Amino acid sequence: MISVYHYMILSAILFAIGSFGVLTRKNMIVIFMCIELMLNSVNLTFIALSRHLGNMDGQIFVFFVMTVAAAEAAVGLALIIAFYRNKESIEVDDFRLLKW
Amino acid sequence: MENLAQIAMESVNFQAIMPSLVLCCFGMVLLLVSVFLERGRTAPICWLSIIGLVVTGIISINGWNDPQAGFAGGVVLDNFATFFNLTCLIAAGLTILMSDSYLHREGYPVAEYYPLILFTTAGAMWMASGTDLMTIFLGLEVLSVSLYVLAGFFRGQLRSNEAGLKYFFLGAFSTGFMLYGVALLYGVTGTTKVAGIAEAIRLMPDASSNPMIIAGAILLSIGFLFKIGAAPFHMWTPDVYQGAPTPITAFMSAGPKAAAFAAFMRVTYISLDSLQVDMSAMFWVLAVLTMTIGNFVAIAQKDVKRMLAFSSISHAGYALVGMVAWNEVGFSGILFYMLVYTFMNIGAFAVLVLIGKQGEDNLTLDGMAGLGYKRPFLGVAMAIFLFSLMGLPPTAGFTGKFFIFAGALKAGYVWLAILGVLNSAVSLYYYLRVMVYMYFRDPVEDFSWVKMEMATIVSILIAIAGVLYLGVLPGPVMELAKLSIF
Amino acid sequence: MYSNLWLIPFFPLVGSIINGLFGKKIKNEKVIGGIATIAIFLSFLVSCQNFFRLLGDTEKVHQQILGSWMSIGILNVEWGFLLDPLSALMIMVVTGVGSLIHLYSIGYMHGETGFYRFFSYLNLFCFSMLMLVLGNNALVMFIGWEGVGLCSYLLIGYYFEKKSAGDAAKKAFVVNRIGDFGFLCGLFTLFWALGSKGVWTLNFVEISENAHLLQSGGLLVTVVTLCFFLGATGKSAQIPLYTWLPDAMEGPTPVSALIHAATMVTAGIYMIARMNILFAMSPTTMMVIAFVGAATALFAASIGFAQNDIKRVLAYSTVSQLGFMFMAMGVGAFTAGIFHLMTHAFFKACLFLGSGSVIHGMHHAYHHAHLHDDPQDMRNMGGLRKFMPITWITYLLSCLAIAGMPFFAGFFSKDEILWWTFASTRGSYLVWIIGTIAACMTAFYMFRSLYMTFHGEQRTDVRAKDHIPESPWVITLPLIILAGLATIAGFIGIPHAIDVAHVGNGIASFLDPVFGQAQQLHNIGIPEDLAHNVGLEIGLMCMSVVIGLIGIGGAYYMYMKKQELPAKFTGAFPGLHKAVFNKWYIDELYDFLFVNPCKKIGTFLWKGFDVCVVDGVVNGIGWVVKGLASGLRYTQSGFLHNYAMIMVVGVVVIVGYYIFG
Amino acid sequence: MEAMLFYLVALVSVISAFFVTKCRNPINSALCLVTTFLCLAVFYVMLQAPFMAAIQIMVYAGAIMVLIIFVIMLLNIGSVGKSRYTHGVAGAIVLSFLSFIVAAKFIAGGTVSKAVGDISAEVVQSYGHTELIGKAMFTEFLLPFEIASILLLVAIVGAVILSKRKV
Repeated sequence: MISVYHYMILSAILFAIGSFGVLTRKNMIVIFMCIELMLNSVNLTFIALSRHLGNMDGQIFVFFVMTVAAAEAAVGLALIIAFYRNKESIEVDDFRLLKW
Repeated sequence: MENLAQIAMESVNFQAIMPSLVLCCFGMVLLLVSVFLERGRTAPICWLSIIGLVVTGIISINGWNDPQAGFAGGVVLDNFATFFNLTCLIAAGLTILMSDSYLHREGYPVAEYYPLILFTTAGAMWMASGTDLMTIFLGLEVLSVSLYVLAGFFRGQLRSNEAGLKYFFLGAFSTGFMLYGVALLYGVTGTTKVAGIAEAIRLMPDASSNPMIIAGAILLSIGFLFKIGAAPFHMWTPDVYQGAPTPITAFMSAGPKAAAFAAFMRVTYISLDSLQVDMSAMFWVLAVLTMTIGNFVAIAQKDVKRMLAFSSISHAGYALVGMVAWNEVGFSGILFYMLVYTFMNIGAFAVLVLIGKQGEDNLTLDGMAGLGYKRPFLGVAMAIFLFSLMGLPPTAGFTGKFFIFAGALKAGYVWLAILGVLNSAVSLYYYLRVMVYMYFRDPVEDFSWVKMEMATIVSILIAIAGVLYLGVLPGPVMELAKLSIF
Repeated sequence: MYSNLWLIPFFPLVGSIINGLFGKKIKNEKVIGGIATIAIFLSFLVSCQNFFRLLGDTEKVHQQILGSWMSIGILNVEWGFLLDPLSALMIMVVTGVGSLIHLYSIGYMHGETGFYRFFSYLNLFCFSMLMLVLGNNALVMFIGWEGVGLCSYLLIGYYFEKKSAGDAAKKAFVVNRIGDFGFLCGLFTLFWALGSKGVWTLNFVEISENAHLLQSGGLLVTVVTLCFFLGATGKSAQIPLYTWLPDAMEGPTPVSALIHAATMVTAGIYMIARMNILFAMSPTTMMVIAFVGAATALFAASIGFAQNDIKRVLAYSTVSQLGFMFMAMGVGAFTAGIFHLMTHAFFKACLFLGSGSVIHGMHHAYHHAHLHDDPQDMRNMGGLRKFMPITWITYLLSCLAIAGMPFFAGFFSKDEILWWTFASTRGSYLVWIIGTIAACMTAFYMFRSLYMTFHGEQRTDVRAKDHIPESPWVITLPLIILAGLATIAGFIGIPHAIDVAHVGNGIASFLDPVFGQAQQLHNIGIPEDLAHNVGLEIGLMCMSVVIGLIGIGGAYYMYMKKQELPAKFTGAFPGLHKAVFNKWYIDELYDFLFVNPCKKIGTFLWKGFDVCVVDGVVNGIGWVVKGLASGLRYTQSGFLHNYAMIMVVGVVVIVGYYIFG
Repeated sequence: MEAMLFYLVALVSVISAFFVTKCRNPINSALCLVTTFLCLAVFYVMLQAPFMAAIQIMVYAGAIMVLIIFVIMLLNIGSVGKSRYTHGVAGAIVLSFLSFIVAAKFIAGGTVSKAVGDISAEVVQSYGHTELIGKAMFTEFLLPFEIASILLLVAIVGAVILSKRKV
């Protein structure tokens, strides 16, 4: 029988993979996708818990997480585009004006 | 369906969200108005947004001592929320006052700037008044998303792009951790209500042996710790503060930080009260780490804006001392300190706004040389803010710090207080260096480009008044801060 | 009754604000100087009124509360003033000497750029000092404590065009902050220590009343008092924090007289006296204070031997005299310490102002002759007696006072201190011996400076020789008054042994309400058998007079009779002379031990933290070798990844600690 | 049956998630991410949350991913760059693994609440998932819903400001 713990472990795996991507990839869009992956793994936890607990709060939370993800996608991609226009690059290692 | 509408209306209490509601309405109206204004004309929007803030402020003050709850326990407008609302409103007001001439100077007279600040403030208000993690989370996101935009506002400037992107990526990353924490707490307690979580944990027989609770609590805290810039989640602060437009830096260091503290305090003090021992120990370490890193690294800085960013990290550390104390004195100390910090830090940034050349290339220490003689008013104003940041009496920085440290002493954390004092002794070194450059160095520049913009001067004067008033006669405001604890 | 206390700090504050805001517009030096002087003189009048009223009052402790300052639940801090014999005496000294020095400055600072700035700072200093002295709780005192440090910083750096002045100012401020750190540590520890006994207070009167809650002689009270003592060493220039005071001589001379001789540097003594009940509870701290004071007195006096700059001689003399006062505090002779503080304020202010008068004259002469010699170097002086008779007389009287010649002010106060070090229950023969030697040295180097400056053959450049004028009345009048006080002020504290007319020891009975309780409770005082041993006391007194005479005689012999002797001495012991001349290399040692490592730590944390910790920990132990090899490649940050990684490390460490710990 | 389905889909989701971080070409990464999202949608159905599954596909796999792919195409950068990874990959692997260990520890060692709410599988069946969501959203969670609208407004305004070419 699949319990809520199975889902939680799966979501932990996805979370770790997502954070690995954020920590290593150079391409900003891929980093952003990895962040989306992390958010999704949390969503999975929420829905599994919501099912287990038998209340809707978790699912509503997921709904808002999706909204937030959409909003962040819009703003984040706009920032990436603005940067690309100035620097012709979308690699994170290319911005290092601000350091030390 | 009628039934449903009825149920929906039952829990609606507009009184409980009145300030943020008014602010959002103003924001949306301003967006509309800006469409009809010719391009580059921002002054009317600027003044309308000031009016909006004042109106909101009046409404907030009217709600003092009249706690309103609503939306099925999702939000409560108590004194605590009102105190923070007013702090954020002051921060936004001072920021907007110094912004208009700055935006024109830097070549970005974009009217949407002001509504975005209003929305940020509204987000801050939802954080301060949210009693459901969902409200707090969404408030945090409104605040963050607007700030990502504002930090990257000068889209043609690489520095601003970089600030926006760094803030965005790290902010979204920390959101992931925070959400994970919320999910865990939800799983353990079955609710996302602040009070409900507290109740569930209290009733749990084996709470201390359940690692999911402490993991959830810590992960949740990380979202807030990131926003207040506490080590080791402070790495974004210097870069973003340096790259963002100066008024936005000023705003970020005060308003959103205060809001993050508000939500953080509500969640820890109410929801996680049973975990006091563990959380307090964690805060102890983080507070010391934050103060120390902020202060020590600031010593090595040559750019004043960046130096103030590190100083803002160390001030977050001082405020965390109040969280460690975990008593009314410490918590009301944080309320008071955030207000104090708003005045002194925004004031210091307002001076930087005035002395910067176009493109902000004159914010190094050398650029400050001789300021005290060439521009005596700015010199004196900066000196007052720096004294306050150092924590010298009789400025507000001293009373604020004393308030917080007294809380720590009451809880018996003598060492923490002493480390705090030691840190503020260290901090003197870099604040003093700015003074040395201002007063003891011959001017390199003649500061002929400095235009004494009326609005910015007003915001500096307000900040000076605040710093001195809260330093000399802080009694009444301290009283309010004490009344604001839940 | 004492409701006008607030006026005392208020007048200088107003004066400071007026000059600070409008001084640039007023321009007229007489008006600016007049405002400042009148402001402080008015506070002197108010002080006098309160002082004499208190003298005739039976109730000796009065508080005036202006209003609440901070109220933080457990504690109410007030804007309040405390008038008791101790603070009454201090305000008299501060406003009295302050008024004279303000008057003097009008003449001395004539024609300087930023004249208004100077007077604004000077008034602000008086305000802070009066807050320090009058505050009824430790926080108001702390305002003054920080304020005087700040003003001293501003005034030392007054000639900021000179790099040395800026450096000296910074040094003074930093050292003072170390002292402030000690003060705050003591304050917080005391606050918590009393609070944990149920009394949350910072009010001095309440602290005194509740001090018995702490265990006498316990560790806690020792720590508290040692912290406060650290604060005092910073402010009052004791070993190890004395180096800033000689450098502070970069400031204008009136500043040296007021701040670095008469008032601010005595704040540490005052603070110990104010909390005497706590200090009395810890014999350990008292012993430390006595020995640090004695060591400083001796050490600074030895450096004073070799200085050729007239102001530096006086600076080291001040450090040495402050050492005497600490000695007094350490052996429980609180009254004698405060007494010496007062007499020292008179004669040392007079000496500094006299040296200022000389410098003023020399400067004038050099200016006239278009020379750029150092007007402060005593080797360029000599024989000035003829040109500046008033300055000479006053300087001579003050030298006699500091040397402890009979019936001058210094005689009474210094002898009282030495008597206590010898006879007190907390005294020690070693301290007494050191003190006596230091007294001898004091007489020597002070008279050395007198002879080198005013006597003998004139060594000034011939072109400037005949243009040295006596100073105008605004300069000489304060000199005369201070010299007069230095001569007669001692008679308010005639020791019992030679009190033939039975006037009684005025100052001791006046200050008794402040110190009596602590001395009684903790058995501090002169034991019965010694107290009545008049012969012994008179014998010691004669001995110290003889010792003073030996010092004077030595100076006379070396610098008047046989002028080649000092050169011979230098030739005989070149190493020793060089070490003394270079102030025993203390500054260099400090740079090596503290300043450079601090800079390194700053740089290390800045570059090292980002680089070493981020990449080092993250890349794992296996990569350390490679990481070191290509370290330079990683000496960069600003990388988003590093920031994210630090965050994840933080999360994993914190959560892991709680999950696995 | 259910267990088999779970492990199968879980395997697919983990592998495709891994390839998100692995693929050289961002387009491929994006497609892998869509696969992961679809797997999650399957889980949502298994967890009796069909409405969430639907919007997972529509909002995530649909809107957001289309936006991302659109931007990738707009910037037209394909698989440029010498290497996909920045420095410190080994550290990141260790760190991610450690964070998973920590997470596994508190998941396995912890217990979730046993409180059973009133939304059982039968209730979902009889009322319909959408209605339940709608009810909750417009009664209890009305305020967050309104805040979300402001959030979207901010995001739109922000995106417009940031990507305009001229002031």
